[in-house]
Amino acid sequence: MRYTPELLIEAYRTMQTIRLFEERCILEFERGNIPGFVHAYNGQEAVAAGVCMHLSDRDVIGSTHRGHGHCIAKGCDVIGMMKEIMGKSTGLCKGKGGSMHIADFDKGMIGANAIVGGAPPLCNGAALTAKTLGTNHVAVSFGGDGSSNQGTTLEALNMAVVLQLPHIFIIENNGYGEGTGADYAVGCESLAERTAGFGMPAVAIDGTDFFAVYEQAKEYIDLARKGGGPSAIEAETVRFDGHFIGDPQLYRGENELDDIKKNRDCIKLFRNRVTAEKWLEAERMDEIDAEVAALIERAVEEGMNAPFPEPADLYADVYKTY
Amino acid sequence: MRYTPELLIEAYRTMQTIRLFEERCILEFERGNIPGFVHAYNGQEAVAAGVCMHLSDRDVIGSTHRGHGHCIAKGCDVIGMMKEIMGKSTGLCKGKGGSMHIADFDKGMIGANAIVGGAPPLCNGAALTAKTLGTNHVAVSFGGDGSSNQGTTLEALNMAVVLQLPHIFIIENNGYGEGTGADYAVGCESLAERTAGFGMPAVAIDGTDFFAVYEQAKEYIDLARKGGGPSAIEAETVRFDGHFIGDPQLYRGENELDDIKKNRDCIKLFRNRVTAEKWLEAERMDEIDAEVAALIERAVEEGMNAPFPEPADLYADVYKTY
Amino acid sequence: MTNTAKQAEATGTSSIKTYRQAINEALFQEMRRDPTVIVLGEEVSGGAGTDGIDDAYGGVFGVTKGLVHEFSRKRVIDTPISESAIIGAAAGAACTGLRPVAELMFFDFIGVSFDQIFNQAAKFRYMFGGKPNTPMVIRATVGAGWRAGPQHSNMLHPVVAHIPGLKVVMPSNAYDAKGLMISAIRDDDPVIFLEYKTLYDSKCEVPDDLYTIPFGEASFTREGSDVTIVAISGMVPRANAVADKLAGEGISCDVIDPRTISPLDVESIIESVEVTGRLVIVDEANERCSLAADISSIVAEQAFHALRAPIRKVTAPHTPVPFSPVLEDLYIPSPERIEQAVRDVLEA
Amino acid sequence: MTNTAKQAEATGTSSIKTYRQAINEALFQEMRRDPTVIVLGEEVSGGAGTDGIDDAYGGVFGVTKGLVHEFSRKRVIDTPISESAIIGAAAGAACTGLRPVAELMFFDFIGVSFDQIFNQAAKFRYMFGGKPNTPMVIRATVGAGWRAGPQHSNMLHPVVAHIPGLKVVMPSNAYDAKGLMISAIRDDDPVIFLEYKTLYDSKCEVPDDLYTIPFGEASFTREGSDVTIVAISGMVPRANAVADKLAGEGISCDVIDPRTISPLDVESIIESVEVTGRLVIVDEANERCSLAADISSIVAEQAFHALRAPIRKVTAPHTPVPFSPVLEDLYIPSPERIEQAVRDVLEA
Ligand SMILES: Cc1ncc(C[n+]2csc(CCOP(=O)(O)OP(=O)(O)O)c2C)c(N)n1
Ligand SMILES: Cc1ncc(C[n+]2csc(CCOP(=O)(O)OP(=O)(O)O)c2C)c(N)n1
Ligand SMILES: [Mg+2]
Ligand SMILES: [Mg+2]
Repeated sequence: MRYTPELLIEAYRTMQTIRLFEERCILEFERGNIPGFVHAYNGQEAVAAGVCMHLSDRDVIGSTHRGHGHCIAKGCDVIGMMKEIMGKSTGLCKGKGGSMHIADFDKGMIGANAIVGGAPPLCNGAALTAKTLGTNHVAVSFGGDGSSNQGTTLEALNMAVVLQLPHIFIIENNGYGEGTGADYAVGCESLAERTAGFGMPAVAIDGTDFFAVYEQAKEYIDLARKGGGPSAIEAETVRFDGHFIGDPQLYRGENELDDIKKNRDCIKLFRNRVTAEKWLEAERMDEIDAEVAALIERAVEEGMNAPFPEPADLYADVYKTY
Repeated sequence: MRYTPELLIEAYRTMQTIRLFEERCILEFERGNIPGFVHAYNGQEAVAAGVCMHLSDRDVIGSTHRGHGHCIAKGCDVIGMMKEIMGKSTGLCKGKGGSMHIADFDKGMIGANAIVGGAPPLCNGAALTAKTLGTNHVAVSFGGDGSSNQGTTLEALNMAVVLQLPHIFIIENNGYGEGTGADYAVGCESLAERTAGFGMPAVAIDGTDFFAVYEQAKEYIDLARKGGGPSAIEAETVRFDGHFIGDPQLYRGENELDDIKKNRDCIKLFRNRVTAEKWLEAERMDEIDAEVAALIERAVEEGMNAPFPEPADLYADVYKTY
Repeated sequence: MTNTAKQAEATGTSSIKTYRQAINEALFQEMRRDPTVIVLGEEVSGGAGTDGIDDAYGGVFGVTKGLVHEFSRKRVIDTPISESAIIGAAAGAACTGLRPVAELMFFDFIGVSFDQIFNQAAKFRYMFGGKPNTPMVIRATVGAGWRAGPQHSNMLHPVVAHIPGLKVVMPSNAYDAKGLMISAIRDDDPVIFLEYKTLYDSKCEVPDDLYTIPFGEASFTREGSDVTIVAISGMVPRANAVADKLAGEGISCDVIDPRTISPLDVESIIESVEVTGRLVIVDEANERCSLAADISSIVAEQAFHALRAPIRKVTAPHTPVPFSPVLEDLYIPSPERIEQAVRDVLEA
Repeated sequence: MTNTAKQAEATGTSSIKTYRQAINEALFQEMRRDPTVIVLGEEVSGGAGTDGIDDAYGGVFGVTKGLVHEFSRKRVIDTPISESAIIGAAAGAACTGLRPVAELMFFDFIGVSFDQIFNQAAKFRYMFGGKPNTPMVIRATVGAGWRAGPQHSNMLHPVVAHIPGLKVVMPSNAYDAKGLMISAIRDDDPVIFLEYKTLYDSKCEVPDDLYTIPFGEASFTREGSDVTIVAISGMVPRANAVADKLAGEGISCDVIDPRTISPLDVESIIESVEVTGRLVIVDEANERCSLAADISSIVAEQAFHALRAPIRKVTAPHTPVPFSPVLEDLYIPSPERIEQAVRDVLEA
């Protein structure tokens, strides 16, 4: 496949935005500026970026508790996200949702989801809308290895096949569901094969390789747009942080984190490849780093300065009319 | 495999008891002697019989809304069953359960289940008891093709593999879930293969062939008793009656019922085989027919004469203590 | 507002229809009017993937009969037995541009789909900052009396009325059923539409045209000044029968059918109790943390000084629904129990 | 009965323990005593199938910490993320000879496991004619205040208290938590055991030995004669604080902690209201079809003539739980709102 510099820059910017956003969330969480319960996506950037680059605002994604990366890749405003995560009234969801419940319907992002396995049935619905209205839009659900064992996910797979829905299931296998190994919790040898057993094309790819993700996603998304129905990608990836920010990660092996950060950092791997292939210059990427850093800085600053909701907001938006 | 006459007689008696029990239920339902909502098992007798002959009272089965056959094969008293189905106080569940909720814990029958997909998670639990207590008992769940698409069933498959539970999943594929074809509702080509994808041995067999069921069930039950974990059998079978008694069956093809009754009647096939092989004499089977007919007659008679519950029974047995 | 008043709103012809037909007609007419309305669920047509005919069932209670012939399988979608996936598909379709009517068949099946109802669809608008509409209807049948046993006979509406973000509709007659279904389809929030099993064949005059009944407006099915009876769903005809009987003795009852229990027309109930000073609530749900308790507590708080006797609730006992007909009949609030409760509040 | 009275029952040593430690100790001691007790759920040990250590979590709130070391993975079973399968396994194990304690982590996850709870386990005894025991405990955390957002902060106990066949336990302090957990494990019916998130670090004196607290016996955490306050779970400390403050003004309150909401100690509440004539109910659940409504309606029916003012409920509003801390703090009944309600009933 031929990669234009524009595309590579966009990919790099997306991944780096996610990385710096998450690293900053970790910092601001530790500083007490972010309340609650946050699950960082750093390490998995190539998956969100490689998939979402094929999607327009009219295509829909559904996400997970670990949703910041999907939001950013789908085009959500990072400043609005940071405000949301800080519980501010000008956040993307007016501070009502927080980290685990970010959505931006204008961008086709129909929600992070704090219920493991929550999104796949919903994305069937979005795909059903596309099919019923005869658009060529698609839906993409993201879910982890852990979520693959949830009945809602498994039901959704079969339903997508039966109704031939344009829905691509992305299974991000980062090896863990909380502190439980995927090797333990997933009884079969291969999630891709188990999924293929439902009657849809499904493959496992290296999820730390942006190019592998990008190319496989393109194939399946194109297929869905053409009426070819659902498919699934198991992206083998790594999580750089704990299950949640603050997790002591006692389930990690010795040197595991050092090792994956050294050898399986999707952004490093991307930089290495594009510089080795001479597709992009390191300086150009450094420039982007600086731009992204400035954006994140601004997001935090605006986030900190943004107002909290008013008491009356507690009662707003339960219903349209009641 | 060598089949003793005793075994064959037991098999034949079980199948014929189910057959005549169901035919009589249909009649008594039409006569208004059975209230409610009854799903007959006739046509599928070889599955219940072929599986349950390997089980003792300490082994556990969990069943479905179409549970009469499993109950009979597991040794439940047919008179107690008929009373239950008629809503009588001396029924197996004191008239509280009815057709869709027959259980007999003394016989290891932990319940018919009116919720499609209800039993597989429960049978994992029974298998967990066996594993935890170190007995060599097994659990068997019965479910239909339709139930295989329910999230609870799918979750239970994975959990059984993860915990290596002695649980045999029997999928009775009778081609229909209510009036929907299994070809439509099951997205994949083969339920056995989809199930195998979860990481357990699974095969499809001809469920109208008692001998095929018996032999495959033996293999998997033995495996489970020896600590070999879960497995699954897709038994391809046929339903002779409607989804429920009274169903107009508009979803059937022309001549479909005639055809399956002529060519895929598991009891006929059994008789043909055992007489052709000269394993049993037709007269011996005719004798059994008469014995079974007398038993069913007695069940209906005693059922009709049995008392209904007393008003105070409404409040009994919600809790052990409250 | 009384039914008579409401009926005046609908113009044109009308005829006697069953509850089943009324809902069916509402679905037909709304699907004609709005191409984004779809119907999905198990057996909503029936016969998919078989050698028999389409529309083999048209819903297990026949409520969606015929739709597939006019609107095709594209808009009348039979599904696998996967209730979470059914409700999820409806919710996901609703927030992206369709108006799905999902059938859950028996409301007892919320057990295998509850997350998609209460944690997803119900919360979208609030947790996503007010942005999405989620115009979906979940249809299901409720109630005992059908000899369907413990797992197919529950009411369970208190469980969903408890949940912020859901609206809950419980029509007690064919007229209301049609108008409320049309309102439910047009509503931009998730609506739970509960059909009482043994009412399907009940009949009344129903306009042929489209008409809506607003949510949160109770109907006074009987008017009187001695006692207020609030009755829910299948209990309304029973309450009416009791009121008619007592009228013969000179005891006059307001019978109030809230029609929607979320929102609830508190005002009408309070107004009536301010006059009668006595309240009986009849609801087939189990008694603990129930709608009957809810209404009782609201009235006891807001009309405290008007109450001349303790409020009486006539509900199912704290037991599952038994199969045996003799027990099931005792389980459901009977006219005798309702009548006794009315006499009790009059004597207290 | 007061806590002092109850404490007298337990002999031997005691020490200050947190709510978390108290439950943990109950699990340890019961697992030692009875080899059929097992614990299962997600991360109850943690670290399964990893290169790290066993017991990496010991439950996400640390409540099951250490169990795996003493009882091994045979009896402390980490599971996949499959809540229906977890509850189903517990129910199936319970009716065949074990006493499982299943962890649902956040009670919000009943959405993906509700059928196995309400339609299966809860109904076994009744629908199977009284034969099976189903001695299982479902542990889960409830409540807001943890900034966990709309899908991890609900109470939802009214939903399960509504269901016949379930018992529902909601301890408000470490002492009760231990005794109630031991009773729950020994109970032959399914018990829902709800732990209030922000109480895990609260402490009090807890006996080191095994002791039980019977279900259906409320505890009077404060005694008084002007107003009765019934408070549930995490609301008990708040009600106590308000009672203590008002005591300084000469207003004396009975504060009643039902401890188990199904069964509910109606008698104690009625007795108190017969004296005070005034009732405030404090519960964090949403208001519609709630436990607060339930208690209100029972009291208004049974103690009608004793009531000198309308009963006041202090509950969460009819909204999901918002994430933003400023809104979440408004969502939970505050000491100020409780105090105001007490003053209101005194003035009415
Ligand atoms: C239904 C449900 N069960 C359990 C949880 C608690 N929980 C949150 S994230 C998580 C692990 C998810 O693992 P995976 O799907 O692999 O995603 P990852 O965290 O690795 O991104 C669990 C168990 C939940 N939020 N929802
Ligand atoms: C959770 C749930 N969904 C739907 C139903 C209604 N229902 C009862 S039986 C049935 C069909 C089941 O099909 P299958 O599993 O193939 O069993 P069969 O009837 O063929 O024996 C359906 C949809 C139910 N009882 N429970
Ligand atoms: Mg993971
Ligand atoms: Mg079938």
